[in-house]
Amino acid sequence: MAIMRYAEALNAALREAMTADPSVFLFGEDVADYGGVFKVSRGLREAFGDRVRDTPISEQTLAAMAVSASMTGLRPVLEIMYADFMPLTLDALVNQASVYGYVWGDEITLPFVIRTQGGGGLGTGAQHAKSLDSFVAHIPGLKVVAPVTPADAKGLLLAAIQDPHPVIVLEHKRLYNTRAEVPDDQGPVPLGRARVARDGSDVSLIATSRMVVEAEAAADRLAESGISAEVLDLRTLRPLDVEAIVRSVAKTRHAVVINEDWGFCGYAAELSATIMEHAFDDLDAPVERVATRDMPIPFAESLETAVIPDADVITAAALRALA
Amino acid sequence: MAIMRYAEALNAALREAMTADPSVFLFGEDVADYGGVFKVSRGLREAFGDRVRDTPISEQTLAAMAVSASMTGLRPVLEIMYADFMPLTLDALVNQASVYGYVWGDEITLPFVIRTQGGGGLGTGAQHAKSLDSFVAHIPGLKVVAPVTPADAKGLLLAAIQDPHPVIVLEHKRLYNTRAEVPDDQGPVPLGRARVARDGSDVSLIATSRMVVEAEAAADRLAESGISAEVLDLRTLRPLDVEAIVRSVAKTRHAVVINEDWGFCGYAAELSATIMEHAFDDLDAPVERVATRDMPIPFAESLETAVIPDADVITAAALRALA
Amino acid sequence: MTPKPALPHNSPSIDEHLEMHRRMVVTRELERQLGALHKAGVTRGPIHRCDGQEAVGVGATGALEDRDCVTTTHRGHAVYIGKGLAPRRILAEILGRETGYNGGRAGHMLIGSPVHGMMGGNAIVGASIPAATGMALSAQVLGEDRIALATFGDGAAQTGICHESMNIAALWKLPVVFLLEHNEYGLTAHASTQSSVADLYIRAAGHGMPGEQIDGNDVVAVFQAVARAAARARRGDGPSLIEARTYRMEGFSTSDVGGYQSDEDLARWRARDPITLSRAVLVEALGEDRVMDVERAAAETVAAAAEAAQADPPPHFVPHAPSDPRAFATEGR
Amino acid sequence: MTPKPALPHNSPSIDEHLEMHRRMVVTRELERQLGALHKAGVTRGPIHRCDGQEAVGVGATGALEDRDCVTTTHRGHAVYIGKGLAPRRILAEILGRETGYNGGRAGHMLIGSPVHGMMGGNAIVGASIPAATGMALSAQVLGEDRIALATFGDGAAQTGICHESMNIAALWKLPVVFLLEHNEYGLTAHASTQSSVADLYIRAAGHGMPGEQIDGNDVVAVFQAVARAAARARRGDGPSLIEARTYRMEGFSTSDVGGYQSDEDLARWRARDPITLSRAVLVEALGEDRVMDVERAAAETVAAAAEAAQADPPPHFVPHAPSDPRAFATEGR
Ligand SMILES: Cc1ncc(C[n+]2csc(CCOP(=O)(O)OP(=O)(O)O)c2C)c(N)n1
Ligand SMILES: Cc1ncc(C[n+]2csc(CCOP(=O)(O)OP(=O)(O)O)c2C)c(N)n1
Ligand SMILES: [Mg+2]
Ligand SMILES: [Mg+2]
Repeated sequence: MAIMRYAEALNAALREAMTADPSVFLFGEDVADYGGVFKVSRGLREAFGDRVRDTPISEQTLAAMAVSASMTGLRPVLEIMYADFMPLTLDALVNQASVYGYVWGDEITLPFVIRTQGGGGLGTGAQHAKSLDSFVAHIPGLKVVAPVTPADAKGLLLAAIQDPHPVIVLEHKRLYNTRAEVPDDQGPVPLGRARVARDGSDVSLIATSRMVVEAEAAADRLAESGISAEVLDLRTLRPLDVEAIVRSVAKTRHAVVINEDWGFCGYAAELSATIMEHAFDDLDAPVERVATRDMPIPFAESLETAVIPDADVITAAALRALA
Repeated sequence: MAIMRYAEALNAALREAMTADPSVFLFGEDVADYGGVFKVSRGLREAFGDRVRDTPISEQTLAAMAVSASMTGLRPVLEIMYADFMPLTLDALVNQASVYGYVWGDEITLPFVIRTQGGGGLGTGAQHAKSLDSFVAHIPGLKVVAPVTPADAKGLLLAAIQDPHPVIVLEHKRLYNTRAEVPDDQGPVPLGRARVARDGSDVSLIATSRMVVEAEAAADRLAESGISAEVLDLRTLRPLDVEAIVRSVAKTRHAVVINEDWGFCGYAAELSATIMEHAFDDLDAPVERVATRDMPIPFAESLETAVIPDADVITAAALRALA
Repeated sequence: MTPKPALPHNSPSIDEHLEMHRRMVVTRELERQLGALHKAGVTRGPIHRCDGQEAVGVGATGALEDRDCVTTTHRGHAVYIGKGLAPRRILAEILGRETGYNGGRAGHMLIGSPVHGMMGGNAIVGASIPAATGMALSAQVLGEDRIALATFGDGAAQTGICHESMNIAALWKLPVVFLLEHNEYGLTAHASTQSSVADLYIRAAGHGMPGEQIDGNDVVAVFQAVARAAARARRGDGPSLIEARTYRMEGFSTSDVGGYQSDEDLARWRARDPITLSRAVLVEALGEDRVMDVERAAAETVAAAAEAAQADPPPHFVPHAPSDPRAFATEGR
Repeated sequence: MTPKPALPHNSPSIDEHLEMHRRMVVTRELERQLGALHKAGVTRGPIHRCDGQEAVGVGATGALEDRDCVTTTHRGHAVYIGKGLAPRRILAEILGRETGYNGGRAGHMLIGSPVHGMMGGNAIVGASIPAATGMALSAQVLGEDRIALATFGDGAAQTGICHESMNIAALWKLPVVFLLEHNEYGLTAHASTQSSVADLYIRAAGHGMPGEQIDGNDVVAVFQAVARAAARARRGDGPSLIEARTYRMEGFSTSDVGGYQSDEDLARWRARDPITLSRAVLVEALGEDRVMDVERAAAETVAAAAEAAQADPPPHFVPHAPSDPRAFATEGR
């Protein structure tokens, strides 16, 4: 058992996957010689040579190439530097990968991975701080994961690379330097299974990505008021572990859903609708939705903190749900 | 009062707007000499010359140009031939229009319109039949409308062109040839106001775009079983007329939300979440969500009809809600 | 097609030419059948014909190996036939039958048959270009001796992904051939309203790759140019751009009401019909009977295929498990 | 800047040169202040310096009229200063203060001041290119006598939108100037790993527009080239591509750990520092005292601006009404 940074755990997954399977290929802007702007691919160019490549700034084409290369034997892992640039990949995802995975479904597989990172809080401005989760979670045929712990970062990325279908890995810029234990033999974490980050009985805080960290902080605060909050880390955004959600809500009868993308038509809306459909009778109060304010993310700290949700906002939502 | 086709009503709006305001500029693929593949811009090249232009196939740049031209005095109306190509415009919308509308908000306006059309049912295949409503409805600073009647087609497009903010107009390929009365003096229809397409008291069928037509057919069927269904045509997807929804649900206590985009993380999810938040106590049963099956749209008729919702599916959902 | 000699050859043998001729006729007949079926109201959705352009798709695929991958556009019939797909299953797919190459899921514009290296028609203009580029990347990284060929139109040449793909392919010396099928129109708009330059092959220089313009109505010329470019790609010397000049004789699609193509242009190009040009050479070499027999057999094959395909059953709907957004339904516990 | 003579002039007067020199010094000083503030831990997010590249943004904007629109990148300080923005309000924006050009909403990469025709930094690589193209379209359609200029990097030149924009601009003869600031790097990757060709101006030929390569460290050369291209655009003759060769002396941004730029390259380019080059010419013409006075005053202005900006208050949060997705909240009844 080693203590690892989240970025190191991702690096370990890439290294293991590339060692085990010569068809795994890594590409993206600055991923090779520099090792990635978040250092996730550090050392891989040295270890795997031309299987790790720096690319021109051509996200649209790179994504389309990942799709087609994956249909012809390669297992491409493409890094899109910021989730804000994911719109440039959407044609490749919604009009290519999704479509071919269905129309030729039995004759091909599409084992490619796109890794990207989103999230605000570091003053990177409106074009480098978004979490555009719902754009990808909306697309048939894709899987979408968002690891929070270093162990899951390693395990979900390993599983993503092994999966025969496209997987989008949503990392978070504020998690790369977090540290925690990663079992030495950490293998793939099954896609589609949520993780109970904390047991509780009064309210379910159902969260994704770094919002799990904020939800845990909120649970601490709620505990001070004698409220027992369960924190569910969804880990996989698509396919969604509906059972885990229903199990938790059936127990607590109150839910707060939390996602760092915008709320309107966002991933948090899906969570609320899912609970509506699968656990309506279990609810004692309407589900509270917590998300980034529906507006661009401002630069200045005093503005950005007012826009991106945190433990305070989650705590308040939980108290409303329980009121 | 004249009977007009939906496409003619749109044409009338464009003609009026271009006559009234010399800064209105129309561009897109095949919109000029040919008058648009759906004939919406027929005759406008002849009437307005170089203010109507055919373009190269460069959706990404055209959308970005619409954004920036609108900040410097033009009122561009861009036609994107199929909603399936809207992913190519998303960088311009989510990273440009949305952002500049906020960071420079007081110093500029962004009076551009993107018209596109979505929807299935005509055997156009997986890359030409989607309704990617949620991609645009998710973006702060945009407005999104989806007219169903010819009168609203004219009125909403007029309002869209006059609006100082970006407006996305979602038309439907199966509506262009529908006919109905359009008042001679049909002016702009205010954005953000739903329309009660049919009064009812037992269940609210809350729908968008051509799904309103299917909902009305479902209401007919339900009426045969003595069930009074209210049909709400949202008309504007963003900003959403929450009041109209709440008013209807408070009356009927049962709701079906219907949208032709995919369900998961789609616009219908937002509607369900909105009802959760604003009318939970009014509900006697969980909101039923009706949407296109979460999979690519197949070509063959026997497959496509199994994927896109119709009056049967809506009727069944209403009966489930009332069960 | 007869097996290729071990060394790349740059001109088709006379047998190869005859086979390409047959494929052009099959394509033409297949589209005639589709035209008639459309008129009879038994097709669904738009259909894009390549009448008058058959030499491009057929000549190009004729110069490839079976294992090579090809991507094409919404107007891909010649490429489907050139890659060896069966008319019966193409027609069945276009008619939405269970027996179609993709069980009626794909329809006219998305036909793919990975076993044939036919990696898809594509109804997103330009998308065939990065698609082939990615397939070339996979061949390069995996060290496999296969190349990829993208066919795309003069309209598609204006898309950003065309430029991005060429840059990446040239930078990495990917084994890909860019075959630009210039038929003077993108939908109903003439190339002069879409492209800032009349000759598109010159853009190759901006990516440091060879570019040439050829007669796209001469199936042998197309074969030769693609064979050269393919050999270059196979040698590891990287991509090439070939601009094949041709002309679209039919409207854009079955939905096109036409009227914007000049009679003079149509007459001029009709005189240069690729099948007529090819026939003249073959008749000279092999005699009229041999050529006519091949043409007749081709037409009969297609007519039979059309009849059979129409009798085929429509597909039954099956949900697509990998698209299911909810885990419990797809994965179980 | 002194008002321009009625006819476009292709060389700066000595006063104009001195003013451009001053602006280069202001830019350099502003970035030195930012560097120091970053070290002191009082900045937020990444900051991209244009040390050694000041001549490009300053020379280009020097050749424009006030009403002309300019778009730039994440590395736009020279352009902000060149377009006449005040250092105090630039610094305040970068420090996230209420008094910044955009009230702290924009930050370092998105500063815009429409009244100055400064239509934004842009942190999406390549986005400045269609942005300027669209502004040129609006000038053309509205019949307004203004042009637009896009500055963008060698990395941005590889994006599809660069190609699409050039095609459209050339096709429609839009009044736009494409100024490619080639500093040899895109982030940490050398141009040779990103571009299939070493000289990017040659791509202009693929769009039938003039392209030229110039010394981007010579502020007068930049002024002259942009003045020519601007005059052409204003005449209605369409766009031009100018590739200004320069070199990035600092790392990619404040987050860059460096180490990939060679000492020889750095030394070679340091010897060609644009301020040093410009100073030599001016000292020759105007005498050392005059030039030094201007430089000293520039440094003092910036130092005072930095101090003032730091004392400015942070902004108060106000929700953005037009973004509200719910009608009743924004529109009322
Ligand atoms: C991205 C995209 N934009 C627009 C269209 C609509 N469209 C279909 S074909 C076509 C013209 C294509 O022209 P070209 O590439 O020359 O091919 P051709 O039809 O001449 O074979 C257009 C605009 C599309 N399918 N995809
Ligand atoms: C679409 C997009 N992709 C990637 C990035 C990340 N990124 C920021 S700057 C940069 C390099 C840009 O290089 P260049 O255009 O040469 O500009 P320079 O930094 O040299 O001024 C990259 C890749 C981005 N901001 N936008
Ligand atoms: Mg064409
Ligand atoms: Mg650069």
